[in-house]
Amino acid sequence: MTDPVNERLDDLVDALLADHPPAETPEQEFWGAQYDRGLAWAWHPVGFGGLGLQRRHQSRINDRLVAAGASIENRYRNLLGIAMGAGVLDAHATDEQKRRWLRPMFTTEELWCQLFSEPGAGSDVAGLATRAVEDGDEWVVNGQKVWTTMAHVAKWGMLVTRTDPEAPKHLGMTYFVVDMTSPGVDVRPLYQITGEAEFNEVFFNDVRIPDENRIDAVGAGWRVALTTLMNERVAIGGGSIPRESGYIGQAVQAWRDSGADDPVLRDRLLALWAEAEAARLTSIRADEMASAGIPGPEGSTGKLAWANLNKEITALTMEILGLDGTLYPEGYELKRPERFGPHEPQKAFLRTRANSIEGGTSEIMLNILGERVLGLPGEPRVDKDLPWIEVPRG
Amino acid sequence: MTDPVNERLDDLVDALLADHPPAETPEQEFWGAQYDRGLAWAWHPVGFGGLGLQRRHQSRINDRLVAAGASIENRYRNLLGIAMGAGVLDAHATDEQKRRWLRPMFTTEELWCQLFSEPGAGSDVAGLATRAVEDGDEWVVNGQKVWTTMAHVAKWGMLVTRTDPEAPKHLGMTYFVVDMTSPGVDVRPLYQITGEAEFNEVFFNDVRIPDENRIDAVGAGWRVALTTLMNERVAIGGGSIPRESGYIGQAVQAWRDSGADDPVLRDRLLALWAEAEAARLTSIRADEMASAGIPGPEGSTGKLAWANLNKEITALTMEILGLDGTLYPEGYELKRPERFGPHEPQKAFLRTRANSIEGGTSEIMLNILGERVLGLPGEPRVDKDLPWIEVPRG
Amino acid sequence: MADPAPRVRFAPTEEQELIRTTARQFLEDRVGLDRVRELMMSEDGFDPVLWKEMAELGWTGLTIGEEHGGAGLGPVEMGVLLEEMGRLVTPGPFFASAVLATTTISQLGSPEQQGRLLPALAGGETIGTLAVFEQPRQWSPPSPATTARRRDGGWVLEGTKRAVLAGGNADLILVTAATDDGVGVFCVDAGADGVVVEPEPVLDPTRRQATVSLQSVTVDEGARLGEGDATGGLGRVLARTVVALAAEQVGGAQRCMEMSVEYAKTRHQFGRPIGSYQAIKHRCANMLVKVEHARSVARYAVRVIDDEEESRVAAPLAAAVASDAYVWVAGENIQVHGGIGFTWEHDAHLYLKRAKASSLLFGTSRHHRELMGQAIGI
Amino acid sequence: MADPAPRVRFAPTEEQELIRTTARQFLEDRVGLDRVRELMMSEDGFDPVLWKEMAELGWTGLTIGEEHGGAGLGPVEMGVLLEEMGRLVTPGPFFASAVLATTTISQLGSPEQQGRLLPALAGGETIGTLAVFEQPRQWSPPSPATTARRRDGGWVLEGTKRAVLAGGNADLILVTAATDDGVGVFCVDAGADGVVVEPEPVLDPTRRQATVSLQSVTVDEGARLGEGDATGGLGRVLARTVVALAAEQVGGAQRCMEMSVEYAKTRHQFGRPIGSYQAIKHRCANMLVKVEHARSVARYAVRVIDDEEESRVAAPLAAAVASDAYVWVAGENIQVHGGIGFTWEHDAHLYLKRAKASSLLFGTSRHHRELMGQAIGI
Repeated sequence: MTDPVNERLDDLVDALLADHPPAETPEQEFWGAQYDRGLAWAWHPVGFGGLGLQRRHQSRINDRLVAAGASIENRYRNLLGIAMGAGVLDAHATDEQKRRWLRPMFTTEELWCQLFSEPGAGSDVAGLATRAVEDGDEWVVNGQKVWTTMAHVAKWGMLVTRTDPEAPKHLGMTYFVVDMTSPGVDVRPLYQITGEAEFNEVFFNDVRIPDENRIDAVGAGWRVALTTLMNERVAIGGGSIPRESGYIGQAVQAWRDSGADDPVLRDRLLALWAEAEAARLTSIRADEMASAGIPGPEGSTGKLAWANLNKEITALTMEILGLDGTLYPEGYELKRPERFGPHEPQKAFLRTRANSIEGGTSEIMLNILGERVLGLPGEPRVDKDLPWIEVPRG
Repeated sequence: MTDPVNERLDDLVDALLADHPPAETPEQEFWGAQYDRGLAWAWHPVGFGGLGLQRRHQSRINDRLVAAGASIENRYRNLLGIAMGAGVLDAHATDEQKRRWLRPMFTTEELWCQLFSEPGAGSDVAGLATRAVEDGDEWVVNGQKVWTTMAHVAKWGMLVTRTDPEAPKHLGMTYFVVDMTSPGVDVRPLYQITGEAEFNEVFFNDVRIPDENRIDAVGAGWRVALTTLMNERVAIGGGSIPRESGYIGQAVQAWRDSGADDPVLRDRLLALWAEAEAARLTSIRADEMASAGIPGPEGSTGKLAWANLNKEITALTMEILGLDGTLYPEGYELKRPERFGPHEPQKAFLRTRANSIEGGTSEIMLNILGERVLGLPGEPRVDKDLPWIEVPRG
Repeated sequence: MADPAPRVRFAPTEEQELIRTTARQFLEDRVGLDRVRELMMSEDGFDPVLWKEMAELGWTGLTIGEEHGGAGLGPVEMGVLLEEMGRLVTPGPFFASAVLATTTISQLGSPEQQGRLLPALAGGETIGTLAVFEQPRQWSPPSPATTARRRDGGWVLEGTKRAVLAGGNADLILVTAATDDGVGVFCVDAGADGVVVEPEPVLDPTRRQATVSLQSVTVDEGARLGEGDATGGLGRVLARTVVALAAEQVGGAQRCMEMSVEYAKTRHQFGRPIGSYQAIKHRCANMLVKVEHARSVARYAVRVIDDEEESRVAAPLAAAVASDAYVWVAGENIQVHGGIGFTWEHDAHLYLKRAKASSLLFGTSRHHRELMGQAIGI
Repeated sequence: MADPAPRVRFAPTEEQELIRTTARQFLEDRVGLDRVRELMMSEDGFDPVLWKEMAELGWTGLTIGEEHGGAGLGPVEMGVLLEEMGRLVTPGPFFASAVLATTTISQLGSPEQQGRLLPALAGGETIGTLAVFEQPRQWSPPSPATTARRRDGGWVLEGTKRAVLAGGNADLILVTAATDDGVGVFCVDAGADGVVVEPEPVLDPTRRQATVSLQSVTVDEGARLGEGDATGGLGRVLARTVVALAAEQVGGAQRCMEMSVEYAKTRHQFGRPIGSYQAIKHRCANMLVKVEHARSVARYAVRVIDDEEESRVAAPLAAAVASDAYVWVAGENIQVHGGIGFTWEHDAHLYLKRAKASSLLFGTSRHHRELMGQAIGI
């Protein structure tokens, strides 16, 4: 069964590959050409890195590019930009803004970060307190953001601020793109319990942002932020990983290396192996159903399930290691990580404790499953209609 | 170290035993004499089965009575009366009421039951809907109660009713003692998933109660009911059971009988054995601290812990039994039980499912531990000050 | 790392969707939980009219080839049907006959035997079952204690079998027995001399079982299915059985979750629906995770069951995950319902009993994980 | 049914209460979590001034007889002190010296050896430790690979020991080794020729450990503690060790629960304190149950540790329950705190690391249950 869209796409990819042979073309140059031909985000409009097609067409493009030896590493190197920022710009930005930002984002010439969470606003992102005050054609920003990856290397930050403290909390927010090299932006590493700083704290001290960097209307910040968060959910989704890979693979390896023969530990390993395989098959099933246009509840359980599993699996690996689990071979010299895993088992044990916190705590995920998937009623809300300044905080 | 109170008590007990040798005295006669000498509830005032002492003195009396071969079986045979009803009468009844009810309660000539829960008011007992309407010197009661043990043999019922539906839910209630043999009281067995009916449903259809049977003021019903519930908590508390008794003993027995040698099941059995022993030691510690006058949080965890443990232990026993666990030797012929356990393992598995529901669900117990013991804040209450008739129900 | 797992297509075909909607409609109309209760309390738990209707719908012969009068469909379609049957804890000998007996004959019988035995199973005229267990905790029996000795060109069977599903309803009992050349599986007429069928009182009264004693039971030469040692074949039969059971377990677990969610939306305590409390809401959400995981492994397993290598992983995987999920969800369903969930009149207990009994009948999850571990080399 | 368990008195004596309040005051004033962090990041994790103060308070000699310069108190008092030390993840060699080394010498040493060795331990002039483990998962070593051969009226030790607590701080290392008459325990001077102490980077940097290699290390005849095979004695030493550790674990778990409860009362999300949500509230309540259970078994065990029969049950019981409780509570404490709990600057991780390392150092809960099972005949 031939599909004319697919045929045309294949031709375009072939032409790109022919004109810019991956083996001989510098990566950034290749990605620029890919953008210019609409093969970056196939569902974007023509002229903005797309061809006005569907998201699934991009999978086909990527598969063919990878098969031909081209790099799609930019998607990981600038993950927050390409997976989330682009979606926000596509949905909410002016054409001029898109023209300014999308191409260098895709080529990784300009890296992006996301500035949402604050010390006082974790699960309750809408409770944020970073203030932006209008001053002529500019806005002046003061406040603190946390848990920002990439902030120390990013050129641009997606920033949600509070512009009207008198409005109810979801209404008084405005969304900006901030130049991370502006005066007054102070990026500091945020060290984790592993001794590494994957994340940053970002302090804003009278940082000035031109109004042309505002995304969508004043007061529309929460709506724009939701677009980002929804794109984040898509980006975090399991994808297709091989059986017995990742942490469960590490646990099996530890089991074999240890020469252990304790049937009790073995049964616990097998139970986690089975649950991991069930979660993996659920991701595959969800992907298939979603791409067939019949998305079901199976698509929403992965984040929660993997958070639990990763924590349990790495804890079991420590038990398999026995006394070796009490060591910490790298030591706790505080530093930025050189790579994002795979971690040695002891560090993996510590690192995975955050899996049930980062990108939405497991409590929030359970609320979402209960309310949005199963249709259960929400909690009574005490903060919904109050002016933000009157909502209890701490 | 001699204690003059204890010495006096011992003398009184010796005299009772001498005057009414347990071996030759009919039980009810013995209990009557015990009541008359103030040795029934030592902390009650003189003339009402007590001597104005402390609760702990009763333990001493009971220990000595048991040692001398006297029966304290009345405490179990009329548990709801002697453990809970007496406390309510002691705290809230008139002297005339106490004189009428306490002695035959203690002798078991008149058995008691408790009529609190309703189909629409389980955890939220204060949401109850059984109406009592004043009519001259009487009250007319209509409604339905559930989960009443003993109702089919009881002479008296402790009944909480709603007398003012316009008042907030905790305020419009009144407490009565109802004659269970009155016209309009219909007691039906409530069959459980085991096929047995330990409990009853009780229907009230224009049942008339004389006002002299009202306990405390009109509208004071919730306060009186709380006294009952608090006495219930005390009554349910673990007490001192032998190591490896009850369900964990049954599991160990099943393990040995099965000749099983699976290390995986064994480790799970050992884990439950350890948790059961930890819970048992916690009860003992709690009893000791409480009787030393320094009660701590260890006294409040038993109900929750044992509910979980009983469910897990009996489930494991089923697994140990393997195919034998799929049998149900007694069959499901619906009937009232002849005895309250010990149950065969399959019935125990079913019966213990209710342990986390009866006498306060585990969710309520966790709320209580969180709020009353740890001091965490309550949920936002939507029903607290609303007139009862306006509170959403279902 | 293990070998790459095969990719399967999860999306149902139109035919499978049709089976599902037809089955749900029929079961709700004709069985329903009121009828389940009647059958559950009846003497033999069997409704001949219902059985006939199931046969007419083609269910009893769903996986039997068209040449033998069946519908010629496969394990995926049987999985769809069993999910629906599990939703209603459907009573009767369906699983025993259309899964256990049918699979055994299909896997082990010679073409001649299949031709002789399957049509009556397909048409529902014969109710079959398999009698394989003897000890309470031996689900992969090394060798039966039941024996078959040759005599006069036939066989004499001696022994006792336990947990024979629908033993009291069955016409044809397939009995495993030790012979002088390995394990054999023998067709025994339930009415034959020396066959004593004792129905047992069971935890799950919607699925009956019996103890079957064989006291010098004589069968003829052709009663032995296939040739030679059947140990390997029986392993395949049990793998297919637990995969079918997993589908049924998923259906039951799904229904329990739905019951909990429905109740949590309507039951109020302290002026709020109980589903607005996190204790209840999060429990329902965890039910969803377990049900979806169980569904994934069960649907995967029916799709790879013909891949001998992969089914050694997928079958016990499905059995372990679906068993544990169903038992957990059915138990929590009672807790969500509170007191009413503990009453005989509420339906929650039907599912708990089905769940618990199913988790023991063909091996505990611990047993399944053991098999899985052997298959994946752990 | 098992033998009736002995009844103990749980209520603390006045002296025990005094130890608790003194210890809490001292540790909060003089150690505190800021100082813990400094020591944790320091080269050797050891503060000689603090050590001297602990000695002056009588802690290093708490369980050493007065005749040897100690305070002559027992395991119950040591349990009280260790609960307090656990509350603040107190760093340093206290556990290694005042528990491990002291118990080993007290249990195995001759009166002469006790008189020679204990006073310096009691006074804190000597820091001791025990080197007993060699393999990562052998906590009840059948026989050490480390050997002690007789030579010239003394012994020559050869082998490598792992997870030697405070190995880098110790002056006196008690080493288990196989001899021609069973297992012996030998006093080795950390500075002796052939002793190579390699401090290891550890998960829990508040409790250091080292690998100790013995390369033809010579000790004299009197260096061997007691006489004959020490296997049984070492079992008693390890039982006392895990009971002491359980007390420390209870203290840490209690503090984690308190941290969670405090945070849950003050941290607001969606306009409410997070402790008003059942997800958080019920987790804190479950912490309470686990902490109280752990406290019960730990306090029971210190009270029956001299009853040889009962301590075979009570010691592994306490170890298994307290280990699991602490690891669980310390992990959930991070979850209650959310992102902040995952930062280096927050104290939650100090407890998680202590909890996890403690649950592995002297055997996993699985190992302890194994010992308990042998004692109760399951």
